[in-house]
Amino acid sequence: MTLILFAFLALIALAGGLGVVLSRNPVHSALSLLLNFASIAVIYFLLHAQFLGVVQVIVYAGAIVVLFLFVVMLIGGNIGPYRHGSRTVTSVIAVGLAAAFLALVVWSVVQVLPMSATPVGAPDAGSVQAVGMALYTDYLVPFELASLLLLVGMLGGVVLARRYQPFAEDETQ
Amino acid sequence: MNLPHIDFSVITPELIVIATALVVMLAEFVGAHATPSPTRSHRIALIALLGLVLAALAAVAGLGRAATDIQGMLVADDLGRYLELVVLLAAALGLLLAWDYLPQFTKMHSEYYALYLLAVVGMMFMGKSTELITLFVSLEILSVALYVLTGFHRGQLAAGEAALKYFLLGAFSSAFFIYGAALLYGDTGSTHLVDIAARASGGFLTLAGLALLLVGFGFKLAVVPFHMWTPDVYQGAPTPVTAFMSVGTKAAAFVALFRVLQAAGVSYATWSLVLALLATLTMTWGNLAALRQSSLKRMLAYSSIAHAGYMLIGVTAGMQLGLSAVLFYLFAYAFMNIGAFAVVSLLERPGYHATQDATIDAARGLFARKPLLAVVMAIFLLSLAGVPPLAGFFGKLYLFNAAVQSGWIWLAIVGMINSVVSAYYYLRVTVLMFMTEADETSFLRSPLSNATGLAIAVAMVGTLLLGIFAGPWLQQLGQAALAFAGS
Amino acid sequence: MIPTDYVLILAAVLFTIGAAGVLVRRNALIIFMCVEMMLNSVNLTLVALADLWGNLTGQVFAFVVMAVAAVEVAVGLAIIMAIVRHKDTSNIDEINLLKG
Amino acid sequence: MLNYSWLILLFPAVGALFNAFWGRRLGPRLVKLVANAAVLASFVVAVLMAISLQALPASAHGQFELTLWPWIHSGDFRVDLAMLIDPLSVVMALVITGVGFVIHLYAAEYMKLDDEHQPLDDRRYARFFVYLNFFILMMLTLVLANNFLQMYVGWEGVGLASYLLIGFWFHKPSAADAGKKAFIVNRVGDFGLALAIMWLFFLLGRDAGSLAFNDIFHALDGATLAVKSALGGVTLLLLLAATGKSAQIPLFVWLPDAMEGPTPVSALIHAATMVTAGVYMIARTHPLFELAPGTMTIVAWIGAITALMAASIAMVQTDLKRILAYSTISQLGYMFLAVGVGAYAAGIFHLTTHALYKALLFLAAGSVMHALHGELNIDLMGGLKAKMPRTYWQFLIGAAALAGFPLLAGFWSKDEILYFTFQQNKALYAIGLGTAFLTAFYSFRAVFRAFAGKPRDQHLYEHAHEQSQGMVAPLWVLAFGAVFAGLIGIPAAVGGLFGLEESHMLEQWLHPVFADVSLPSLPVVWELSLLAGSSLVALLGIYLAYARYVQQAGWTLFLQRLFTPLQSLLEHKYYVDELYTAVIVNPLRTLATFFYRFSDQTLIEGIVNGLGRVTMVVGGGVARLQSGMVGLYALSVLVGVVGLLALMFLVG
Repeated sequence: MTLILFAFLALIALAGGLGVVLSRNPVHSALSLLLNFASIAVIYFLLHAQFLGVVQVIVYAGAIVVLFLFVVMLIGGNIGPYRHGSRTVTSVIAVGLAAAFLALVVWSVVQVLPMSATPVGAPDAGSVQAVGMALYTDYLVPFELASLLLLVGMLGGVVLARRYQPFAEDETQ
Repeated sequence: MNLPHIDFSVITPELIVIATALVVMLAEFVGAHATPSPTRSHRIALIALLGLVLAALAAVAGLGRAATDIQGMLVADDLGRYLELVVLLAAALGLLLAWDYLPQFTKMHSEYYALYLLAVVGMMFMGKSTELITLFVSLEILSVALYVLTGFHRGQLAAGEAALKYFLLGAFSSAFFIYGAALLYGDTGSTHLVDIAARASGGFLTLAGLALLLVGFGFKLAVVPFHMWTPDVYQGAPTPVTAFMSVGTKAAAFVALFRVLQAAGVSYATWSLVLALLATLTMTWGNLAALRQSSLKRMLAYSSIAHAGYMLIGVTAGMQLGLSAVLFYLFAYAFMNIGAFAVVSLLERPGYHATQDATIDAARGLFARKPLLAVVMAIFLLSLAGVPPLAGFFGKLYLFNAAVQSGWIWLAIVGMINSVVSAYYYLRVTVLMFMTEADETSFLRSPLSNATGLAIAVAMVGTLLLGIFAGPWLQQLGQAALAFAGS
Repeated sequence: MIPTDYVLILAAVLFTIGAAGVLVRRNALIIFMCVEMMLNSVNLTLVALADLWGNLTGQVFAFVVMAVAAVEVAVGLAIIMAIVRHKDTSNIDEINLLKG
Repeated sequence: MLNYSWLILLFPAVGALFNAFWGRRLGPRLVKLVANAAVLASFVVAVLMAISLQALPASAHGQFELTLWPWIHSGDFRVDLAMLIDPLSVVMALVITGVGFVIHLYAAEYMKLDDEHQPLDDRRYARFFVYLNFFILMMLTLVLANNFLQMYVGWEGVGLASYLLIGFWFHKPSAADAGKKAFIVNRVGDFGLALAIMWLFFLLGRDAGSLAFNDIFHALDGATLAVKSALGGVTLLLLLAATGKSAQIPLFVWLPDAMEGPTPVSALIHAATMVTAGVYMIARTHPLFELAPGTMTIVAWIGAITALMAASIAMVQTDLKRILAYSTISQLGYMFLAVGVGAYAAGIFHLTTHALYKALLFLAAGSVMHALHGELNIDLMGGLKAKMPRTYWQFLIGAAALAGFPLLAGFWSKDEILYFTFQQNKALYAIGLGTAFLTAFYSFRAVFRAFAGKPRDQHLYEHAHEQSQGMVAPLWVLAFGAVFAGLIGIPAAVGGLFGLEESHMLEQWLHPVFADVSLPSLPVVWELSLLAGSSLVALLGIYLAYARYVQQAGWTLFLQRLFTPLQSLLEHKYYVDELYTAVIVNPLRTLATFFYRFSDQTLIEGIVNGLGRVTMVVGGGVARLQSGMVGLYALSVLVGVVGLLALMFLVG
């Protein structure tokens, strides 16, 4: 039963992923991304990571994709023409390389983990309490560092979003 | 629930810099009605500089003490303390360069210095991380801060373009980095380097994880073929930022790379060969491309790619000799490279809507105009070229020596051929400075400010002193390397 | 119970699609979306491995990656906006002032 | 006293730094005072070093090592900044500082005018002396080093100084090109030296953890057969380095072009001192060469063939400084021949005398050049003797010494080389003797063409004038040396005639250094016959030059009167002269042109330029890949990712 559900979700995730890459319209890309994120959120629940599933929905679907959509709408008209064929050769090489990459990674994964390795995780391993506990005890350092990172992001946003005012003496070439 | 015991003395220097960053950030609100002015900017810069000096003192005070750690995630050993010193040195020199450079193009002084200090913190944490999640977050702190600093010159299209390229490619390679970390986690069930060292299977999963981590490191270190962003970003970014990141990022990434590779010691035979090939490719590519550059910053960018290649020789050579050689080289590189960038920043024409690049021609006849400055620049360039008895020479000597001692003779020879090739483009600039007359293409920003002058003086004294005291200094670093290799 | 391999392979495929997207698309926004997708598929890998090993490290890692992704989006979109305001395009092929 | 030997390095260093920082403000008078005083002080130190060296106890083997500074300590490996003071290095130091001082004196006057005969501005005047003092410092570092690494530093340092000074008239494209050529060609040699040092370290230095000459040579005693056979390769690399610095086949091409530098530079660096560094290096490392007889043979043959080839080219040159440049190459060939046959002391002897007379010739040529406002073509000169009598005599003395005129300096040293060559290989001896003949011929050709006869360019002649005392006077010192320096090396056979024991003072002096080398000797009669033979050949060469050029140029009044009694005989000789022109000069000229064209213009130039061009093209291609497109950059990253993964899997 879970396997069938997983297969279904996997298909949606793949479709979303392909949609991001192949859509001509950036809005469609963003919506496909949403589809991809949402299906992965559900997979998290299947993998006993309830907390992450919720966060995934809130952060990715709720914040990130919305932000993307917002920017797409804002600058929508300014996106240059999508020229077909001008980079066919590069694209073919790129896809070839990507396939090679996939093969190598999958091979290494499959070589080491025997097919159908069974997870040992407890059903409530990913509860809010368990993850919160881990974050505040064993993983306090990266958690605190992440707060520092958010500070950097905030400062960066302020710097980049503020309207640029050249100085008066700018005219002196 | 018991909160973990945390030994804050492990991260004293970092805490000092973080506190300074917060103070600098809040300085924005003190007297907010006052218009931004150079004086105000200098005051902020002074606070930041004091913070860096204090942090350096804290790092020095810790030297020689036994290694302590926080939950096995951050470690304070001598290797980490020397790394902090390199990063703080580079940061202080870069800050002195920004002193008068910054007010030329922006009013957001406290934001600049706060981001700058946070990038410093990221680098310091990165070099002290012994756990992959911590390592990754530190890496991101410095990366994101540097993306913004690169694009800080808002009026200039080149800066924006550089920031965009740096950001897109940086995020792209970060994805590979965490994928690698995830695979290593899959292999061992832990993200602690100690556990990875103990449990790594040495099989394909280990190798794949290591390879993908190397991609992330390779990107930060500007290793060919992950280097393509480097010339564009170094050229587009404000020169003080370029000077700082060319040294600081490399230092942090190299030390972190050593820590990761020590954990992956099982497969030394594999990764050392891979690194040797990368080193060869990187040195050669960087030096060849540098030959044809007309922009000084771009030339130094390609030269920094080549130097990353030289340092990779040290990484290939392994934990003890190689590590001390790389540490030595990082110090030498901090002095000579930032020194060179400092002089370059004086050759840039002010201008806000084009790339305000210093071309090689700007250096024409510098000797006739400012003999002392030309001599100093020549010292930096000759040191970069590896001419004895300057710091760069000993740096290369130790690197090649380490390679030879550990059996990588061909690699040392490749390195030597490369330094011969590189002499050409460094000398080309030197010749232009000394042997041509100034003409309309030459330029010099004047007057030379005290801060820039101080930075240049410190860099020059360092370049000379490291040459003279090469032996004793290397022994110091060697002890740190020995302690690390033995741990 | 979902076999871990299946999840890992799905994640690898998604990662590869994202990587290929970065290479073939020219709109900076879409490239960025592809990068986000790559990060997300790594998260999927991490969560699956956490399940496999029965510890929380993977989940914590994934949580941190989400924070990183959020920060990258904030800064990245700001950078893209700054360029678009300047240049009126987000086609990265037209953003090549710096080269050589 | 020897503990204070470091002063010899300190003085030029201080001089260079002082003039570098305050030269502009001091003005030319003080600049030249500082520079000259620095070199003079070094010379005094060198003399004191020579005196103190004799006072050393016998147990020291005439050697004194002075450690100045622990330089590189890396693990078990240590190199100190140290001086090796022994007879060989002291002789070199005396030549460098002694000849260097005279040339400094001359340059102080000469460099007041630039290459276009305009007053040289003070700043560049100061810069010139900064370079010159720097050169002295580096050259002393080279010869006084006690280890290979320090010698390498000096080796590179003199190369840098030479490069800067060749291009001193940088606004002339030819000067800039010449500087570049010298730099590139020398790089090939320097690379050989670097490789040789590394190899040596592995073979011999690793156990001792040292690159000091003494340690390396001590390690030779216990060396295995494999190590000893590898020395063949090491010595070949050292030889490559030596051919670069000393302008021997195949790396000689830069030296003639280097004449673009100011004349004092040509005299000091490209005749007297730097170019002899290769000879010095081989002499210094002779324990290695002694174990590689194959390389020794190659050294000797390279020396002999270079000597012959350069001498033949010198015969067809018309530029006075170029004649001297080829002559320098040729004389360096003799020195190589000497060290190649194991006669190290003879090589150093010739090095010393050559430094004196060739510096004299160059400086005299510089006086001529000044007098003629930069003109150096001997076809346009003639009759200068009347205008510049003192310069004429100086040049004549130099040329005679070069030609091997009996009893002058060059005669004794050249003859000693030929004496030892004769015992080793008759073919080499024949080449050496033939070259001696050519040498005599071309040196006097220059004398006659420039100073004798009627002026061929009246305009130039009108302007010519004797140079000021400041330039002329120092040359008498060198002229004295060119005449009498040979007396420090009178062969035992000749000394025996006058009842002198140990008449070869230089050989006695150098004995501690080359004690391990034994050379055969011939009966006194043989030795004296060889001496007579050399004298004859030299005189014959001078005479032929006279017959060819004085006669064909038409008689000057002076010579006409002098030679009136011989008129008919000379007229008779005219036919011989023609014959000589047809049989010897023309084929030789063809040969010389061939050598010149082939080696100078086609082969080496092609290789040097070709390599440079290929590198530049590849560099351009590499840079062009950097198209500014993010997509391409990301592609490059992915190529790296796949490459890394595949490589890891393949290797692992």
